[in-house]
Amino acid sequence: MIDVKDLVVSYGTATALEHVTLTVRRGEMVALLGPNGAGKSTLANTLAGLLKPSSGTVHADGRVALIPEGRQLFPDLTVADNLALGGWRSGQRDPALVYDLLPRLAELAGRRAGVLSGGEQQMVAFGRAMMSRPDVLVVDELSLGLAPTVTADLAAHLAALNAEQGLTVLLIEQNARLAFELCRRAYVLESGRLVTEGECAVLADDPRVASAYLGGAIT
Amino acid sequence: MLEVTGVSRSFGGVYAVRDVSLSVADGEVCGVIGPNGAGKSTLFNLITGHLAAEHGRISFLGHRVERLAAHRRARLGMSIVFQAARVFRGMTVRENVMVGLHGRTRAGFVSAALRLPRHRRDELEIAAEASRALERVGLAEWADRPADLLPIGQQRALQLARALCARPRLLLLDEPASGLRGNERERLAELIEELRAGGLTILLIEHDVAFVTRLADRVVVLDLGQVIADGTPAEVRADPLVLAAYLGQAS
Amino acid sequence: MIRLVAGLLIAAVTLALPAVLDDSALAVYILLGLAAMVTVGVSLLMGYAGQVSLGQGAFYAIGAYTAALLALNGVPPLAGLVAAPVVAALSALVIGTPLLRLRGHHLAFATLAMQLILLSLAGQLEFTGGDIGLQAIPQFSIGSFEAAGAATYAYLTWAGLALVMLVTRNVITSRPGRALRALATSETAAASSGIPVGRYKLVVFALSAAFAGLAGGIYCFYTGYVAPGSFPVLISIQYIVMAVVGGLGTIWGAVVGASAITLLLQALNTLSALPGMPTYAPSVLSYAVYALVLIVVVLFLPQGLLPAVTDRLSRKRRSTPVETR
Amino acid sequence: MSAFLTYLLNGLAVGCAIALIASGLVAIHRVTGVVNFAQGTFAVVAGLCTSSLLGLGFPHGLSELAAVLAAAVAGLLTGLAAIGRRGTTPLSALIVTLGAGVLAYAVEIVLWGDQPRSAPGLAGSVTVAGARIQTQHLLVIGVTAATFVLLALFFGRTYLGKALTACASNPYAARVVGIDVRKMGLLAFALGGLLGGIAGVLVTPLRPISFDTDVTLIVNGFAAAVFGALTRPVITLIGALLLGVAETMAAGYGYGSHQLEVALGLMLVVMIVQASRRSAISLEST
Repeated sequence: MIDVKDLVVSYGTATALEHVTLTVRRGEMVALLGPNGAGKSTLANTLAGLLKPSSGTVHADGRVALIPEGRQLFPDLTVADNLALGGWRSGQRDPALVYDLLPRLAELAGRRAGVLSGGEQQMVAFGRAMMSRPDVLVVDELSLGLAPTVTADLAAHLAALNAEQGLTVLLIEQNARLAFELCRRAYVLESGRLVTEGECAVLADDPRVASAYLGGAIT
Repeated sequence: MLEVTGVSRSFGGVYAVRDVSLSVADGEVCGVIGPNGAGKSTLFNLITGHLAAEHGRISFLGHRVERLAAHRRARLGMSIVFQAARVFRGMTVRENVMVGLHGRTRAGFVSAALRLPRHRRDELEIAAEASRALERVGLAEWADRPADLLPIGQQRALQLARALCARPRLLLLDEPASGLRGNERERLAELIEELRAGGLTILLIEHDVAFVTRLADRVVVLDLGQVIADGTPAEVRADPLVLAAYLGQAS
Repeated sequence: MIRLVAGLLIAAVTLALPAVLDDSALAVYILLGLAAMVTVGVSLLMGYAGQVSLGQGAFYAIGAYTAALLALNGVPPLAGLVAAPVVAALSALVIGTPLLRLRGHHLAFATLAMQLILLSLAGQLEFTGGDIGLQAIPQFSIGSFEAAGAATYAYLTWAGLALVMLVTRNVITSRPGRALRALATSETAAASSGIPVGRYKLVVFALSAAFAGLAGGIYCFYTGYVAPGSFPVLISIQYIVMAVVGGLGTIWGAVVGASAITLLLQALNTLSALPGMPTYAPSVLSYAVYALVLIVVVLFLPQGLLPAVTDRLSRKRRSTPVETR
Repeated sequence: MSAFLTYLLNGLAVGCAIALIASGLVAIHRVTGVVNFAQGTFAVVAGLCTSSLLGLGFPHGLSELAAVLAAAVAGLLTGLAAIGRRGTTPLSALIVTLGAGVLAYAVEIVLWGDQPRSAPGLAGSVTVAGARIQTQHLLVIGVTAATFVLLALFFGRTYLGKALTACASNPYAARVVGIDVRKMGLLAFALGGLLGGIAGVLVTPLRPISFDTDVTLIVNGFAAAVFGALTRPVITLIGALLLGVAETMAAGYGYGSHQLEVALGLMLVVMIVQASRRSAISLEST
């Protein structure tokens, strides 16, 4: 599970997150929505231990893996090497571990990561995160810059992992529609603060969600 | 006033901006929107001269500018407010704004080193004008503080004051609302409305659709490096391509 | 008011010192002033305009050779002294045009390479006297007045330093100075304010070279002798150390840094001349001091000595806790 | 013709030594972003150590090995100073490595004095196609070739080598998967010391080495490394060999006094050409 209490993160004079409190229960898949610059990636990096909280606490059960925004692969290395390095923490170095899960990766194994398409790169990033045998997966912008069919394919894998293996997932998304499809519950972040939270079915009609995204411009 | 025709730019074989054309008429507020990664910042850099276009023409006030250096374009009357806080460190707020007057003054190294009368006169005028600009954006009381200690909202306002000091013909704003809180955003919107009322031409590049549709006369929508819509805010809002780009595919 | 008193006090001490110091102390005093002159330029270049030069010693050498060659060929010394900074600045314009396209460590190595090339040429060309250099340079004179004693050179040096500091102060607090400080933060944003970034970097490079050239000119008349060996690469590194120790981007910091290092080395020299010290003691101690001072200051006092001290003082005065980080 | 061949092979040997220095620079720069000014120092340390150890009667092989390890330790210490403290920018780190190099002067003078020292290498010479080549030159070429092959295997085939490449390729992503980028940086510094040490051990029998030989070494090494934009080992190797041959030819055909100018001039031209292809905005936004 993920338990974030009263989290504040700031860089110099700028505060990226202000008193954020959220929980993701074991085996749950929860969405975190918000427009650009809301502080979503800051939260992702803090959960992954790459940023230190200025105050408040972040707690996660077991190993946390992050699929960072923009994939962030090692472009000069092959797919197999990218995957192998994903196992740095777990000591698991054989990329075959995730080939069952994402068979497409086996076909790509020998290619350099930098030359892959966006969808393939996201698949590698997904596989790399799974190499560490995580208990908690934080996905930052799964759909960013990807064609809809590719996103749907990745989303299906994610949903399957959550349903079948009980992986705890925090899905950070700008694409509200995708998040509402995948998750039952969501939080909405705007300008570093949580503005609302609740069941996706309810949130979809919440004017605050539309406002966070489009300022009510598109109805 | 600004005419961009068929401009392209790629990075490592991938087009960030591809065959983009747009025009901004005198006195108009033109908004450019698009989701993350649509090529907005690249387009901005191409127009201002911080990146060279691979193809296409850019003309500004009747001059062909696509080969001019950034500072030459600035002197023709383009002023910029960057998204990233590019305030000058180690300088006070007032000094930062005084830099904005660089293109309109002449005193060089020699007259500065020798403190010629002309230099003194220039300095007094520059300082006075900078103070007026700070007044206008509500930063007068911060004038003598180090600029890099300002909160982000005020850094944005500072950049705006610096840009205005150059008496631009065209003001380019790169995501001016990003990172701002609700009330700061409101103040910025009011300021832009005031400038529009004063007849300034503005090109507003923004992620926040609401912010743009409120202020712009016309909106251009970019997605994956290309223009997918161009029209009034109402027209753009109703465009199914735009909805798909922002909210993902309809399920 | 306090600043005025302090200024007058400093001026009075500066003027009084040459009259009371003996010759060996005067030599230190003169070399200190010359080093400070070059260091002000380095501080201007690195601290205000954000450009690194590991070859400032080259311009010092150019100034020295210029003045020496002119004086040896019968040109009045005053004209030679004026020509020294001018030629140094012109060389900087020529060298800087291609070099200043470089940034960061590339610029650092390129300026170092420039100095190595110039030194190697000076050591091989005939008109520069090869490795032996130029000797028997006439004393400095203006009309019939000839500088006979070290005290005159001390006044000349410190007058030159005062000039350099005044010019620097005037430049940095004005339109071109603001432009320089702006481009040190962001060349992009500076260009967008209409600043011709390339030209300004070139001018500040030339200005700092002129300061070094002036110091070199005075140096050649004072010692009466120049050779490639007088301008090792270490001398350029020494100016960086002085500028960094004093605090980059402060005029007084450059002087404080130059004084601190010069006096420290002098003290060590005295120490290593004591009976029982090994013969290599002077060089070992000076290398160790340069190195340790440089490392410690860069890592622990990145702002430099003077700003660190004044910060602490003003903080105490305001007694407001300032958050670090 | 045989003179030409002699110069060519001698030049290749000189180029190999430069390549070893340069590859150390590249290894460190790729992983840490720092240009290590003390790279020449590592070679000097190793060279001086060898001469002492051999002088004390230790056998060949053992002496050289110990000297190379000493250089690796020097690399690690330099790395600790340069990147050990959080928040040191690459340019500050460059100045720290400069300081480390000067500090080494003091240590070296205390231990070895300020006179150049040499060490016996492989004696004798062989004749290839009419050209007389010193055996030591052949040794230099052979060891360098072997070193580059081992380096390629290390970076391309081992898990640790890939982790180092990962840090160079995308440091943020390296942190995401849990690699300690700082530790990897220190490892790169140690590796740089090792490579510099090998160069020093090989060169000392050819040219006597003294505490301040490091300036020539680092300048040549940097010149070669800029050919490969400080990141690409193979182009660096080619650049180093070209440089070595060009310098040796210049010396052989009577322009010996202009060796340094040749190297430095080439370096400046390459850097300036490379710089003209970069724009300010791309440097500032990263």
